[in-house]
Amino acid sequence: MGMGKRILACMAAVLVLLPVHAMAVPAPADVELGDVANDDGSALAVSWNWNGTPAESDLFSFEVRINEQLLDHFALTERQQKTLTDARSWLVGQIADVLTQRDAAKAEMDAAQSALDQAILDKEPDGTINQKRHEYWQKYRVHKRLDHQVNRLHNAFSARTYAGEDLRLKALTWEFLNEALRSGKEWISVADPAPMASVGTRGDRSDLFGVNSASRADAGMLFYTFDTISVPNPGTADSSDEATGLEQFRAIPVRLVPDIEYQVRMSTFGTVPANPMFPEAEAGGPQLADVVQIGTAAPIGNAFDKSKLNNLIFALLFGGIILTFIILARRNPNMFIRRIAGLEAVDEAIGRATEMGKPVMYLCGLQSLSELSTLAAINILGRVAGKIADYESDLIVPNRDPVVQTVAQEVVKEGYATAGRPDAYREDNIFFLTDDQFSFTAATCGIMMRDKPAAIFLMGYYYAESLLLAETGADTGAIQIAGTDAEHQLPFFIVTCDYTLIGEELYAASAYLSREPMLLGSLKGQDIAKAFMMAIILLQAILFIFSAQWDVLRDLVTPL
Amino acid sequence: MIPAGEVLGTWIAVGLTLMMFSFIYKDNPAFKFGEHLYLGISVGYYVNIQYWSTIYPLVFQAMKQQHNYWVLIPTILGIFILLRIIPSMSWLSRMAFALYIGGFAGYSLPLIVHSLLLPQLSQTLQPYSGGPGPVINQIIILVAVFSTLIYFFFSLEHRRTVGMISRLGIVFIMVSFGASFGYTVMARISLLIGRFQYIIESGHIMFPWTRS
Amino acid sequence: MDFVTLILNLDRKIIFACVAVLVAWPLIWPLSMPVGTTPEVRSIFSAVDALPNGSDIMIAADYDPSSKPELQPFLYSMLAHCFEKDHKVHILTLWPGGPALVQQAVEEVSKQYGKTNGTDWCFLGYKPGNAAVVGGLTNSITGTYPTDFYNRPTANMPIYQRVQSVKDCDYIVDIAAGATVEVWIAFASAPENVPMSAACTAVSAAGYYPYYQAGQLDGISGGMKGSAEYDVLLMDKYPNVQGGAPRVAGNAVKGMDAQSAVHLFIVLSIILANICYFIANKRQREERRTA
Amino acid sequence: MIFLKRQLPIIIAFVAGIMMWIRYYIPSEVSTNLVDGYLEWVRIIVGFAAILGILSLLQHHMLKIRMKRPGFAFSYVTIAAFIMMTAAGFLPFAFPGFAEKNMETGSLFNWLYEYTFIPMQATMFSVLAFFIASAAFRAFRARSMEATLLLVAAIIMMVGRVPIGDLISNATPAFMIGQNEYHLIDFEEWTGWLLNVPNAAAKRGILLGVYLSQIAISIRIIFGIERTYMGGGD
Repeated sequence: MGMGKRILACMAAVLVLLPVHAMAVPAPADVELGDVANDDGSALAVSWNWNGTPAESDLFSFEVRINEQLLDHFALTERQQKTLTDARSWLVGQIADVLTQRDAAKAEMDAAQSALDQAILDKEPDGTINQKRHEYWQKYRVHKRLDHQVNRLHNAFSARTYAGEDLRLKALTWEFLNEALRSGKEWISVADPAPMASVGTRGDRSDLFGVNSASRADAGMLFYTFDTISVPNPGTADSSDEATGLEQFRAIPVRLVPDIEYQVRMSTFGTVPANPMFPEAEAGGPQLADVVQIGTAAPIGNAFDKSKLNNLIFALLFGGIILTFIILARRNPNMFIRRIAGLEAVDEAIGRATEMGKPVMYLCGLQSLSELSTLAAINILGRVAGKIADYESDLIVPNRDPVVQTVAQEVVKEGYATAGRPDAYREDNIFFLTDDQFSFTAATCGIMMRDKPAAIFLMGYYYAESLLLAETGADTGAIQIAGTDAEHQLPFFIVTCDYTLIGEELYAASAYLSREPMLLGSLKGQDIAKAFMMAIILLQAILFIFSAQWDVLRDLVTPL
Repeated sequence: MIPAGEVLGTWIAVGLTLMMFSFIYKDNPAFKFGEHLYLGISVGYYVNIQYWSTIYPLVFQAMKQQHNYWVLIPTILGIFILLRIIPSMSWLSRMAFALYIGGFAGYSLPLIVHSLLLPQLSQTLQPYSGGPGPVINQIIILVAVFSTLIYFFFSLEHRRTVGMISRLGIVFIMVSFGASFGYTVMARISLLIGRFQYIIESGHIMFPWTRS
Repeated sequence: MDFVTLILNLDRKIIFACVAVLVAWPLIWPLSMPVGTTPEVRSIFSAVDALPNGSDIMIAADYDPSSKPELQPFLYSMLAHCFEKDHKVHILTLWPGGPALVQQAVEEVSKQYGKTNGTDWCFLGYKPGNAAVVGGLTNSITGTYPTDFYNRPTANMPIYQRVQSVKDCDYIVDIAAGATVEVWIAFASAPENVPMSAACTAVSAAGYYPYYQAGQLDGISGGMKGSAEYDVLLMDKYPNVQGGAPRVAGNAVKGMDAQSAVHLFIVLSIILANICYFIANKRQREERRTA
Repeated sequence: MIFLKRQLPIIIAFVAGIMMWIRYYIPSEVSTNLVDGYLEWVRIIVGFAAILGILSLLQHHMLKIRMKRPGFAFSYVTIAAFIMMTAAGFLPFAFPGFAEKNMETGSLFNWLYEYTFIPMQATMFSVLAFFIASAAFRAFRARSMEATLLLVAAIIMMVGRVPIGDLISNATPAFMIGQNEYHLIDFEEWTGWLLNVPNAAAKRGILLGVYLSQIAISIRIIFGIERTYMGGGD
């Protein structure tokens, strides 16, 4: 025991040392952006924030305030000022446009609705009412889409928003930026982790604002973005009107190293002749025009990453369900599992084999006993053995693993005993062939050709040899029943066997027969989670019938 | 001029290839010899790879060059794992496996939810857009995912409506297995083509005088 | 013996001989059928091509010789494409059987393009533990691979002065013979928002379509056909690849004739054998009825 | 001792699992370093675990020789090949006739890899192409609705994804609908739809189930319900 205690102490030390070790290694952390404070304590452009959802009027005062602060605080060149002002007015114009459109759409929608109401009141023919209803839904959708667009645009305004306390960065995508460039507007834009020369030529990704780790040596040349985002390739992107309205903006989480000071910059795009700062940039095309340093900021780590809330809820809920059902299954192992059609096919096959007076062959797969699929095969073997004992036929079980062979012998013996025919059990029929994959296959195929079993069961995990086994079995004219979770082999089994237990069905059959609390509880727990997913899909379908745009469900399950 | 080692090697390689091909005639000693030779070579190869790419750089070099002695703890745990082949000491390996498998279960759990489960679910709920064709496809996807889930749902008997939906599910599953099947056939044939290409190209190395 | 029984009891050796002839014939006397490209592969190509010159690409070559004919040509084309675009290539493997294959490919192609090891590319080698390696790379590449395949410290390499982790890479390409595509999606691409594509064996290609459909993969290249398509796309856009890198342009495209021939043979034999099977069944039933 | 053998591993798995799980939600430097350090350790442990698999295989062949099980003579081949390959990699000098030592290009190890490992491993699975062709004649039967659907989809895939499919499609009559030209048979279109719509959706349904069972297994491991990793014995 002295030795044991010492080892115990070592083990305990390991557990303690792991976190200590972790703390000892200085490495850049990967953290959600917390509160951003400025070096001089002033409210700079980075700390634009407000609480709650702002009213639309806030939108404009908010935007103006930012830029005024910016202009006040930094000695911007005239050009930079102009760029910023232009960009701002462009954005403001965009929003104003969309707002006008949306209000018009709202008016149209309301008109359509009252027309519909009137039609119903006037008891007009069904055809007319239906047409009015259709018109109303169309207007409703247009309005809804524009409403979304307003929200998205509004989010694009801010580098970060507080939605409650949840912090997110909104970024602009390629299409939007390109449109801006094409329309000749100068545009507040996009930082890029690549060297300056390539900024702006990058095809498929762009962020609104960038930060640069101030601690990096060549901070001037490296412009490090908050994050990079992937946008659908312009060549393949969905260019329908709804997509351009809604999918232009994408929320991405900000990942910064806490307690490290970052330079925060704003870069502007424009058609410039030549820029002394970036001589590599070619004249004429849309190029990076200016980079404005607007301050420094150091993020503070949060205690909990709120963007991962839906993840936590799902993991906790599902974990809890699984554990609960395992406990319940321990108390009551007779939980309901539906009939597994494959198991009935098993009984039928054995019956037919007996009629023909030929043996039955059973394989437990090629993996070791520790694998779930092998265990499932063993459980089903127990059932098969019981049935065979009833019918008085022979059961041949060639094995690849001596351990599996021993367990198979026990299971079959028990099956025969339970059926009241212990005398019919023959140990020699459950034998070890060879551990070698292809030699095992060749030998098993040999037995199939020689003994011509009437039924062949291929349960458990198989590799490439599945095809050889199933082909030979089909050639002998046997009834074949397979069950495997080897996804690549399943198609081969389906076309060569009379019945196939597909993937999870094998586990379910095993749980059904063995009533093992762990298997049963997990199966039921997973069923609950599946029911949850199916409910969401069903709900989405119902919502689709009633209104085409409904993102709530999707937002609920979208990882942030 | 082709080096002698290459000529000899190519002869051996082609010989071994034919030896493995002899299995299509039947299981024979030549194939068994080849299979066992392969097993020995591969085991020797893997031992080398594991040593030179893991233990040598991460343990020995880390201690010698970076003076990082923390690596001793996982090394001891690793040695515990090797003790599994000695039955009386095999229980020690449980500590290492517990740390590795237990920790990893915790590490991967939220990431599976974040990176696989939720995106796949949320993509099924995509907004419907892009004209009649894509919308119909969207609806088919929704129906197919739903009915496949029903097929693998074990808490309801497959009767009446549920039975019909699960029949629909099996239709989609079969089409997808068909796609896999077609692709699997393609893969096996590609491998055969690769071997034939090798044999055909080796001709000039095996018989150097045939090179023009 | 009539035709139906003949087909159903055809000697295996005849079928084997047919397959051997159908594979060998087009390899020796090529038919040079044009290889068409699919959107899945085109989008990998355009994604890599659209990146500005000098981007950082992480290539994971997770396969071993058993899928060499399917995936090795893709690695050659991908490397050629990256070097053609002056991309920086970070290449590694999660499969123990892979390093020597990657070494062959990367040394050969980089030599043809005159690229420097440690500056333009780095072969990090093999480390066991799939997800433990990929997870580590999201924190630090040089921490996970203190030395490269040639046992030189990575921390001093010029290529790693700019790039710290997978997050700093612009693109991930997984050339996979097994389930590592899911590992790369789950532990690197999705949590760190790095776009990625996969080239996999044909066996697993169909299984990755949910990820392609969901936008988690930009593109999928399945098996030798995918590699051939990439070859074709590459040679169309960069004709000098053909002359400069003989092993790049290649083997996959040449194999497509044989592939077509054998596929046609198998399809026809499935159809023929099934028709015979049903005729034989019908006859049997009739015999039983008359008896 | 029972505590050490049975409870302690479960406690370790629980503590490590919970720690790694919770840290995901906590964005702090400690949490990042924790996972970084843990992964570093795991990479070393996994290296040893890989060697364990190799050793147990060798042990198995030794046992086969000692017990003189059928075919034990071939196990000598395995052991000899293993010793040769291992020595080639570990020799501290270049093998006579070879330019380099260890695993460098031009070493004995590399030569063995190139001319024995690659051809044998690559051939192993290519043999199956022959058996697929023979199974096409003998076993692939449309014996049920399921198998019929599967075979039809497979045939479309097999023809449609190789160049001959394009040739066939282009040979069929074309007609115009609106601005677009359609072929009567268009394999590229068909296979693309097959893969992207029904295939992707059904695979997604299956995958969702697979993720759930992965999560369930993780939960079972963390809470000490699943203990297969502990191996046999008490």
